[in-house]
Amino acid sequence: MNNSILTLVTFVPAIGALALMLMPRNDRALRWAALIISIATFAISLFLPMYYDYGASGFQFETNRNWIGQTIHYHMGADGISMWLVLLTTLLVPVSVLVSWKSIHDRVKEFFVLLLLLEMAMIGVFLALDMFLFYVFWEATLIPMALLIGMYGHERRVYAAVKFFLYTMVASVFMLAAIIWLYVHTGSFDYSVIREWIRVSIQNGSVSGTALQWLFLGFFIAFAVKVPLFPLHTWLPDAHVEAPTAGSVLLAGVLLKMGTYGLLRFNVGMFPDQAAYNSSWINTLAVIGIIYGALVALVQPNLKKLIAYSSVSHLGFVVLGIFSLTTIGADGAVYQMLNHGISTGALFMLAGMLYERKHTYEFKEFGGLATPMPVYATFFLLAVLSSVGLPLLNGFVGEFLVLSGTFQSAMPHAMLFAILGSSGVIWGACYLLWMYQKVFYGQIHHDENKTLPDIDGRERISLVPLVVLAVIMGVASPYWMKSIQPAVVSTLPQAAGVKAQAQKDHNQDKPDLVSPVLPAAAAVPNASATGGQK
Amino acid sequence: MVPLSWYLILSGILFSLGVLGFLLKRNIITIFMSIELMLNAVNLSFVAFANYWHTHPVADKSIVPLSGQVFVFFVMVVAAAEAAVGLAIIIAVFRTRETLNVDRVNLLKL
Amino acid sequence: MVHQVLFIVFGLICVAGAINLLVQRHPISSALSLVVVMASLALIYLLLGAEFVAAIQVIVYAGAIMVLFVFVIMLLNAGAEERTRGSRMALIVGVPGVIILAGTVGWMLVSGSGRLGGVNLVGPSSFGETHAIARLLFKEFLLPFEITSVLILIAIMGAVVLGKREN
Amino acid sequence: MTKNLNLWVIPLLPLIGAAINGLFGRRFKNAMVSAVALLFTAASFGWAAWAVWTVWPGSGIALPHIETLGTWITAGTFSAPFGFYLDQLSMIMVLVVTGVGFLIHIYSVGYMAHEGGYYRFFAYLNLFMFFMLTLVLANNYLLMFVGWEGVGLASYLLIGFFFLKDSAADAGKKAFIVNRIGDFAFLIGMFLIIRHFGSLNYDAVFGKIAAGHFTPEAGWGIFTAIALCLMFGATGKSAQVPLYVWLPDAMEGPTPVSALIHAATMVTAGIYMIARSHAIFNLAPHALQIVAIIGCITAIFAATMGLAQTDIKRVLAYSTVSQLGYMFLACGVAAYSAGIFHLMTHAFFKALLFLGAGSVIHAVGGEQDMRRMGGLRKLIPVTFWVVTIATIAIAGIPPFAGFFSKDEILGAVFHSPYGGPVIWGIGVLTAGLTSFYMFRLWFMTFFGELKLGSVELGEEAHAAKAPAQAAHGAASHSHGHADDHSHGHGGVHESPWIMLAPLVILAVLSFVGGWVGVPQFMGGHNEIEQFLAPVMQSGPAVAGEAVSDKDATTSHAGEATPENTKEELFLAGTSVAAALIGLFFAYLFYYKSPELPDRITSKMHGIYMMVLHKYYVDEGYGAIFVKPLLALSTVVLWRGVDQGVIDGLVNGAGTASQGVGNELRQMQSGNIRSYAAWVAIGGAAIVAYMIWLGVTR
Repeated sequence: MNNSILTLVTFVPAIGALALMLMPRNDRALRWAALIISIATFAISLFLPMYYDYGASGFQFETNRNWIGQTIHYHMGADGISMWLVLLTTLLVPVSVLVSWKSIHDRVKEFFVLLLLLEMAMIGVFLALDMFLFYVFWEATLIPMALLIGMYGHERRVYAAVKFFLYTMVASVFMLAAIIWLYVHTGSFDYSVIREWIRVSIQNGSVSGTALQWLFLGFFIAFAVKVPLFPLHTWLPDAHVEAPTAGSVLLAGVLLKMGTYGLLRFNVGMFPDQAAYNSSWINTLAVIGIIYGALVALVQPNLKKLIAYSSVSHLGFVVLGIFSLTTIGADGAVYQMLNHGISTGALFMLAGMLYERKHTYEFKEFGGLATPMPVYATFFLLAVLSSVGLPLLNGFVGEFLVLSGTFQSAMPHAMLFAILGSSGVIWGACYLLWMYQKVFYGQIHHDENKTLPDIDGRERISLVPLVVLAVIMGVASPYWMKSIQPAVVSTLPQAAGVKAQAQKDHNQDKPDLVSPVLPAAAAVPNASATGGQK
Repeated sequence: MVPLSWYLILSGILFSLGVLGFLLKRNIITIFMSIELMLNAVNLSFVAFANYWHTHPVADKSIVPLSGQVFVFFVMVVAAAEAAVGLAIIIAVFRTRETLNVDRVNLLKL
Repeated sequence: MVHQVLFIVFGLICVAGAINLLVQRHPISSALSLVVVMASLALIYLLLGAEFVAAIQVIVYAGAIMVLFVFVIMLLNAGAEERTRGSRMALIVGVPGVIILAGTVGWMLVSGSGRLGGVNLVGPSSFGETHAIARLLFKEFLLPFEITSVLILIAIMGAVVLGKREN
Repeated sequence: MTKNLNLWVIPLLPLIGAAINGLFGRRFKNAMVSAVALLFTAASFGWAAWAVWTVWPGSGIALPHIETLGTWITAGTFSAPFGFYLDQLSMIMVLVVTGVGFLIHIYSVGYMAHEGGYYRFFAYLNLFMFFMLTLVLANNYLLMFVGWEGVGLASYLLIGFFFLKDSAADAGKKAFIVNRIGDFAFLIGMFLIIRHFGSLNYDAVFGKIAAGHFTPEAGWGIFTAIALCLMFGATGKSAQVPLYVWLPDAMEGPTPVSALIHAATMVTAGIYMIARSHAIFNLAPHALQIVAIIGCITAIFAATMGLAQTDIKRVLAYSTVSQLGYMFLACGVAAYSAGIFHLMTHAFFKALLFLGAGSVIHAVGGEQDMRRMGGLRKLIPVTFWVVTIATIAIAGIPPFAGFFSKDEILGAVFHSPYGGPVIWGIGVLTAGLTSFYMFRLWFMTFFGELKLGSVELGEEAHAAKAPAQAAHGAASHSHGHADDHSHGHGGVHESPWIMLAPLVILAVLSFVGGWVGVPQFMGGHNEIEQFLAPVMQSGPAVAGEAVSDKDATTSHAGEATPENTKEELFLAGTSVAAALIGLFFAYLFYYKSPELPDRITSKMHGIYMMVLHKYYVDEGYGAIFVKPLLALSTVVLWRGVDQGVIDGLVNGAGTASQGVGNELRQMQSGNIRSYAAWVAIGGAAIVAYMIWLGVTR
């Protein structure tokens, strides 16, 4: 039953990177080779949605071989959530290769080798079902990304690269500890085995609640740094401002999603009771992230920092959706992950194109660019609107589902979080339109702005897929939901699934309005072992 | 009948003086001598205990009363070896640095 | 009673020698004061009935090692120590260190003396005869004995190598 | 037999028009661009008319007619379809939107002929039509929200059309953000609806309400919450008291935009939404009370501000806010059909007024300040007559449309428990003020001596007010102030027929429009009331006011009982009197003795300044919300928390470890005696530890 498609998707970029290393140092050939390899990977990854069996809800295309001894397996599998994230990765890589066509002119070979290695590691993270393998890929993403920032960034790149590396490394050490603790107790690294063991041991009370709580926190800290959740986010603006355009696109587009994917798959998937138990303070952090990210973005003098803080704000929505522990909320969260990858990826590419022309991101250098660069302005407007969450574009679907899921969630104070979260809609409009006006409207103050060349064919080719996808995902979201929905239901704690079902019956038959606004919140499971979900 | 503690006190005093010498003196040879003094102080307590175990036999068979004195013998051997090698080093140091003052022998100073 | 008087006398000589070792500025005089200490110790060993050890003490320590020291002092013609105001660090660290050391050991011994009980003067040849020591040395302590011989050998070679003047 | 009307075609046509103009417009000539725009809008109007005609009440097709195209969003238990909903209410709205929209398209062909970015303007206009039609035809709140935010976007693009001018860009951004605040409340309202009805479709929600499960008392908490959220959303869109600040600034956009968006269609979206969710509002009496109060306050508040404005478009903007206040008031007293009726008539004469003002501005070469206009009666006769009809209509003088719809509202207010004589009185006062400032505008523009027409003024207006000289896009033409090009310096002249034709049509509509709703006591039988009755009565009657609502309609539709008619006549009489008094004062102030207003304003200088500066609301909002927010986010959040606290900790950890390393380095000082000292200390420590062990064991 070992289906080799996933191994292919993961390791084609690695083989490509190897091939690139052997090629002579002719920049043009290297660029084309990198483009062809990444497009090939994208083509292969397109097989996944084609052959995906939309009925089944478990992991598909599974391949499970012994890797190190009997206990550590090379176990890969894809379900509704990870499949689309892999596709997002394989889409963004060729686009980032296109974007860094002219902007990278020295050490081109190393750049593209690192890019392809990064792609391999990212795909691996989403597909790995063996905790050890997952951790290997998780760390593997760090090195190329840190090098990309460190070698090809701008002035403070070393500081940013080291900060990025240390932040993630230190946090993921706790995750390693948790994985090892689990291995010691379960004897295996396999995700479903561990998940089953936890469920069983909760029932028969053989594992203490506090142990599970520590495990939950261990995983949580590693993913919270990556998301980035509010207090742990300061590495993001530095990393983004200093990273080259391609690095930024992948950092924002995919690396941040590894954090939220981890939260959904491991934190909520394996520790449902702890997720419910901790949901209130995590949601508070998420909501703070939304509002704090937006407010700080309002006053940034630097375009890329503004977009970076906007990512903090958007991912706050995703975490809010995940920890609302409702089917709608989690669906919205997964969908918002995909949207954010596209809209923020596009925004970073546009910022990169501006940097190629003006060699700066400071707002005071821009102003009135709509006149010399109308096509660029239109693309920028579409990206901004998708990010602001205008209906009929992808941002709205994700945000709406997250907020309505949180609104109906049984978690404590869920309604308050939803209302504060939806205020993010206002802040989003403020800082993005503020930025749009500063960059595009008004008089042209700097003379060289008058003669700025509009975006050429190559840049348009790299932008069109993202913009078209944004519109399609905004209008035809059921196609994606069809596969995300079963995966989310199987990941979420059964109780939430059941509650969502109950919520539906509750509405269908006799919507007794007298029931208190907050249906009896899932009894917050006390820390003791037996405090399982009702 | 002299209480054993007197001997131990004497040995303690000698040992402390040895340490003081070791810390205060600037001439390497004198430092070396104070080390010898410390070793002698230890020998004293060995012999004192040897005698003590002889007169107050200890239940635990593994302690042979006379072993104290044998240890003294071994301490002396070590002291002799150490003295020989130490003095050779001092000579070598003197040959290269022309001084015996320990503060000047500070090649390791950063 | 005699034992106590003798012990105190030789103890005082011993301590005086040690102090003299510290006080003297010239190494040769401190070497000689060390010889005095070793002799008085030998006598105390006799008090404790360890004739063989006393003899060895005099022969090996006083005879051999101290001679070596004096020889080296003469060889190196070491002058008197200069009064370098030197590292006050040693003073700051050394003096309190020693005080603490002596204090703890002293307090320990004094407080423990009750339980220890005394040791009394042992008559001649009833205890520390040489044959008993020899038997002990060559039966239980045979292995350490052989090791020490190897140690001595290495020490000799070391000394020769270090002492050799490259020509 | 439900005929499939493919309602989705109506909004789709303008979208296709917008796409064509947007993508390929740069290469088209102006004529081609306008042809595409007009064709698609006309086709949409035609299709809408055909659909309305086939579904007209007598045609046997059951209303509301619902067509779903497919599911748009589905997740867990919630799903929202692409559904279209046609009933009497949306029939009126769709006709008004497409009809007035089409006329304004024709008008803009002439008006925008010399502007740069011609294709961009028509692309945005068509885009606006698409979103407005989606809003009106949607069959669920989510699709309506699509239209809701879409029109917000279109108004942002159109207000900021002259983006070279910072004031226009700011106005556009302000409009979008203030609308977004309203949308925030609408969003919360939708979540509440999902939470309690499981779906957002009208038929599902109203079906459950109509199924009578809810008694007003039982669920009043929830319904008031939903109603208040929806109401707050509507205030954002229809520029009511708290969130009206964006409408006056929206005059920065071209005049046809003001006519279409800020008079006829977009601002009425809020009223449409409240009328559409009348079932919810009826169950939330407190919410209705608040709606009425807000409507009334806005009406009087905006009317007073309209008095002092000198810019012709600003006066009309405040008059729009005031008239919207009337409609809100109508909805507040559960007389939704009266509100919709006023909405329709207002769409006609306000669009006419804006377009008339546009043609006046067009004629005098970009001049917007009324003080500089005067005596244009003979120079632009057609515009003059058309604006006169509109002014009389809005003032509410009988035969014209304005009187019937406004009187309908005032009548309903007088009878309703939520209205009552006090609010009715304020309503009449506002009617008086309305007629006063409208005729003030009328006299200042068309009567008095001819200040304009001389070339120098054109120059002066040109130089003084024309900051934006920068070449604009492809058009090499230099740019006049605001939106208008300085037409040839040949002095004042009438606008071309392509602009006047729509004006005439609108004038006819403004005149005829009112006859649709002539109340009983005046002999008519209020067709519009009956037309909308099935929609308005479908939900539960208004709590505790069931009777009066019934009798309000019955008295209208039913027999004209003597005392009933006398009372109604009295009401109508007072409102007409108020209008005439306003006319007289305007005549007195601005025609007979123009110096009178200056004397009065100099006496009441304080109040005048207050009113002139719009009660300093904008500056107030800025000071209360915007500046502190920016200061907070700069000083506290960004510098303080982000860089100070968090980065401080992170970098602090780095420097701390360096410091410790540095200290430890001292130990290896190379001085033998310090090593000896450390050895001694170590020894002492071990001895002490052993002693401690010994002692404690």
